[in-house]
Amino acid sequence: MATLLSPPRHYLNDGYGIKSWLLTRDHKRIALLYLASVTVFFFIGGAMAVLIRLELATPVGDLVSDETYNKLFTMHGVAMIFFFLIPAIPSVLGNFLIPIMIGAKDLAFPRLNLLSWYIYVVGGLFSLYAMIAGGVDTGWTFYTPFSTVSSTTQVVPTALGIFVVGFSGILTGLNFIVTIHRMRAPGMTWFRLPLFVWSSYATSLINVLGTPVVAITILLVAAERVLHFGFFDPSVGGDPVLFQHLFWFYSHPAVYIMILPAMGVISELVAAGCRKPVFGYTFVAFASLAIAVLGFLVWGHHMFVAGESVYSAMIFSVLSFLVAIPSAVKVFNWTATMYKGSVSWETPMLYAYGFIGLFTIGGLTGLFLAAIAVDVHVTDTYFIVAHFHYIMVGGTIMGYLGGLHYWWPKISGRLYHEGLAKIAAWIIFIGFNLTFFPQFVVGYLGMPRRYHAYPPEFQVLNVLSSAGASILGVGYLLPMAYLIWSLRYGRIAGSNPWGAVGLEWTTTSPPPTENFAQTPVVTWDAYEYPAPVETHVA
Amino acid sequence: MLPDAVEHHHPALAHQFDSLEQQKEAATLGMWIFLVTEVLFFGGLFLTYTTYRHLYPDAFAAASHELIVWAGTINTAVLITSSLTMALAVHAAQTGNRRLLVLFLIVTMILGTVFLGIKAFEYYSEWEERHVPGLNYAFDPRYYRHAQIFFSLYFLMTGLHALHMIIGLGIMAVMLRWSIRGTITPEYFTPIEISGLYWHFVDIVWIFLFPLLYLIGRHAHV
Amino acid sequence: MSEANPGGAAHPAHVVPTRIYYVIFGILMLCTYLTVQIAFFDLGILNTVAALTIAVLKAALVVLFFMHVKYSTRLTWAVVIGSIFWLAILLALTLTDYTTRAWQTFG
Amino acid sequence: MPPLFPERASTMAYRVDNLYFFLLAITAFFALLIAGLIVFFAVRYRRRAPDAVGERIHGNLVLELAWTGIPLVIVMVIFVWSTSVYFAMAKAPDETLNIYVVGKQWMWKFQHLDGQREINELHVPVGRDVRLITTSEDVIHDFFVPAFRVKADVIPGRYVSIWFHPTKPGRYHLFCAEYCGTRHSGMTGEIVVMDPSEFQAWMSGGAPEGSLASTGAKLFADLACNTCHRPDAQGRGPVLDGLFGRSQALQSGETVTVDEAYVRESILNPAAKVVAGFQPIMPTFQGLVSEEQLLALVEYVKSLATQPQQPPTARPANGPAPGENTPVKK
Repeated sequence: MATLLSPPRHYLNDGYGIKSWLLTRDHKRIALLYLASVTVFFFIGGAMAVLIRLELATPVGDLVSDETYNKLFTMHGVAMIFFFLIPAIPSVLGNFLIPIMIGAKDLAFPRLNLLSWYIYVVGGLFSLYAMIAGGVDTGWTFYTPFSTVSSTTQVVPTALGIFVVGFSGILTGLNFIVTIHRMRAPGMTWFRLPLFVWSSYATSLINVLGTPVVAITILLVAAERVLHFGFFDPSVGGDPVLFQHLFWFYSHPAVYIMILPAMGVISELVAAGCRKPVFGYTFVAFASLAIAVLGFLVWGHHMFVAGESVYSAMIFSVLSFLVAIPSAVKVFNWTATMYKGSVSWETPMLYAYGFIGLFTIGGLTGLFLAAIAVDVHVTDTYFIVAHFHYIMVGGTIMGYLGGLHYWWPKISGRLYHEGLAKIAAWIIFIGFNLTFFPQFVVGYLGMPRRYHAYPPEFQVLNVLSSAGASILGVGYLLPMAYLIWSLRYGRIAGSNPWGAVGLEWTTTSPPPTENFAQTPVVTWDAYEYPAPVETHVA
Repeated sequence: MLPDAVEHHHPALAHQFDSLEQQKEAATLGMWIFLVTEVLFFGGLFLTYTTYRHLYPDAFAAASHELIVWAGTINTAVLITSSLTMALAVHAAQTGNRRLLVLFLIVTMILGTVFLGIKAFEYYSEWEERHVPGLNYAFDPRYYRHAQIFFSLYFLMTGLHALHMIIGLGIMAVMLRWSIRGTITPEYFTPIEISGLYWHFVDIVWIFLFPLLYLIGRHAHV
Repeated sequence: MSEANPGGAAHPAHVVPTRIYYVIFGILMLCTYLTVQIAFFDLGILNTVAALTIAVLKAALVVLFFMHVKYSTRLTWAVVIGSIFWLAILLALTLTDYTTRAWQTFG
Repeated sequence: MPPLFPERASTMAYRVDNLYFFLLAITAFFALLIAGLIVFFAVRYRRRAPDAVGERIHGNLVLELAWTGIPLVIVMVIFVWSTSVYFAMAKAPDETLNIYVVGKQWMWKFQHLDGQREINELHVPVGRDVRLITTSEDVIHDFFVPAFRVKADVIPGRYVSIWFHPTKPGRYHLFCAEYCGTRHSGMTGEIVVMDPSEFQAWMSGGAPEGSLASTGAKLFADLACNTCHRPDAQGRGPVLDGLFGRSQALQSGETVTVDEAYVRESILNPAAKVVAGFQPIMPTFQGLVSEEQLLALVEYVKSLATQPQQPPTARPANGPAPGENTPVKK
């Protein structure tokens, strides 16, 4: 490294003080604002998860009252889904990387980007108020007529919180779509885009097309509680199943909003980990779009036992089977990429391999739920809880942590401690499997979801799961520790510590505010290893 | 268009864009995507309407019979005229005729206000006839409960539409100020075009609301 | 549009002659009158079909001419058609439940 | 050693479990295949030199088509198999022992046709098809018996029917599987499957106030339904005798089969589907009759269907219908 006369000017030291952060329009700083607020909600949701698992260690409900338990699992759901899983990868990694990956100076609408962070914070405050003022006990699904007629808890503030944070997702999605369409550097054609940009594009499509419907649905729930319109109230003639149609129209594509960005991160990690192009680039890219489109046709499989007509259930079942195919294609292509690659065992790549394995189990257990006959038995039991945690925790959070470790040198200019990171990755992997695999078994045995007390014969499996949860809890604390530690004491990272291909590795770490000295001209394909020499800017 | 040098530091060109052309297309695409979210936002309500009209056709026809059809018809005409004047405003901005632009913006805002006035009158008369669920709702006992769903939908859909109209008037006020101040020029008229897209969208929502809410009970022999 | 053409001859934003606006305005007013008149005849299911067809026609005119989609890029067309397609998904798949709920099962 | 697999106590349980094992096998196969390949490739092709680069392989069309086509075939096989099992589940056999179930916030109320009422416990005979007609008094509940592999949401304002054929006597868990409020986890019960002889003995213990249909008949008179619904067709309401199960032309021109749901809707919301030739003058009974009373009235109307045609006899305007209606199994 050349001796540095004055510290290099980059986006972190390009202005100090609260105002330079709270009024920034730099997509990289906004990404860090999101990183902080998203982590806060992750640990709120995580704390509730630990309480839930502690409660379930005994068949009798003796740690908390049933009222409190209902509020715990509801707020665990709301905090994790709406305030962590949906915004995390797009708003933190997407915000930071997409402009750099396509060679732009910033997103298309920087002010809109800052506005979407403030909207996220306002939504968060609404939900925090609801938690402090007594909590909400309707489950994150707000099924009517319980949420509109019967519940006496803070449903309206939470509903407003979700309504507001939905717009943060819409604005981020809108920003990404316009940026990817209109602001690619010269030479950056669609098929030279990194796969993370493809999956972020597909995620933004779902965000933009799905979130408005849940916004109006949540508004209807709040309106029904306040004005008693009677849309979902059977005594007035309303049909509670209509709420489920409106709710799941968004909430199933929402699970693809949560997993698609993680898939994008994994494509990057596998390509960099094996230093070779991703196998079947175009198939993986179009698989993202296929998931985004098919994801909107399948919501009925959440309602097979909810009084849906037999023929409608059949239609949703066959469509639900089709949506599994693009995910399978992605898994096969990742695995095929490793063939004859130069496979590294660095921490981000460990997270990627863990992701592929766990996502395969999560995805295949989805087939059990698309098959109506088996779904009738397993829906609303712990089999479902295990299925979606394998996708959300085994998939999205593994992808998020992998991405955070992989791009940490680029974000902070520092290298984290590799040994500690590997240990944390293994603890998380083991803790995760010990927590959620027993839940498949106890689920098929028939233990229902959201139960505060359960028959004694389920206790052994629940104790195993609670033990796993404590390991997983510890596992999640470690990365926060050594990543923050690395900010001060980590070794200085060069511009390309992993020797990877990608525009983000051609600029300095951390990058300057305008990302590149001059707008790069792209002449090489997506993952053309070995990295072209001239990109190795010292 | 402007020569290259002038374009690069045209006051309206944001730093992250390379040209006014790129900025215009980005802004237009951004507004269209926002309109997609609005289509689906109203879509949830149209689904609720469709489902309950399928389940309770007679109650919906009886309830729709109580709405003031001439008020709805005039409102439709008012909104279509405001769409015309909005389109002419965009045309005036493109051709640099600032006087005409300001005139058409004012006429559009007046028409929007007239629409809200007629709507307020309708709401008042429905309140008088005691058709407002939650406040003083009363109706023919045979369809009492199912008609309540119709009236709830009516107030929610037209209320949400009116709210979007009010936001539209706010946008038009800002556009009027920019037009008078001269920021709108034939090179930089994107804000006017985008506001026009939003206004036309609000008109299209009413084009569907009017027949679905007002016209289903007219011939009924109820 | 990958190559941003800084300052080059940007393709001229299409200026629609005002004559077209007035023609479209006339058709829209006519359609409004038509849909109101039809509503007063008892045509059974045809009433709804007629009302919706006229509304779709009016909306299409506004989108194509007033909102310049007719002269816009293919991307704008894709966005417009996309929104209609997604609205159709929401309505159609939900109605598959409500319309077939009364059917008796067999087998 | 805790149980790791649920009991199989109904005919459907075996068919569901076979499909479950098939899916389990597929999941195990692909999970082990992918995990194995990852570990093998990670070890076999591990990075040996710091700047070693992988071979430049872009893709292989044949492979892509293979792992799109094969999974497609597999999932379609699963779809056909599962839908056939589901159709068998959805269609209740014709001859069933009917029992009414009312879900209420945090308890299950059962109502046998012969008048017995049970709370959180249901006695059924082994070896017979049992059909439960369920509704809820407040929010959505869910009738879930893991041992029978049966689950269905119990929805307020609607009748949802569930059927099962118990094969093994014993006591089986009943759970509420749809979140319904504070004591959702307390809303459990037991299904007691007994030998037919024991079941008859238990049933003959009998209920003091007679069969459900007779309760319905009394209610029919108390609410003065018989002033309009008279067997001699002079009343202002349609004749109910022999009506249940038949398809009925409506004022709006459609026809509807008279089932439990239609009777219930016509009581709570008379103007919704008016019978052809009659005026919509019947007042609504919404809020005047409870769910149990509704069940009794529905059962009474059902019992009229099998009643031999009454000779028209003059009756005082609001006297009770003549004769005791003996419940006859549908």
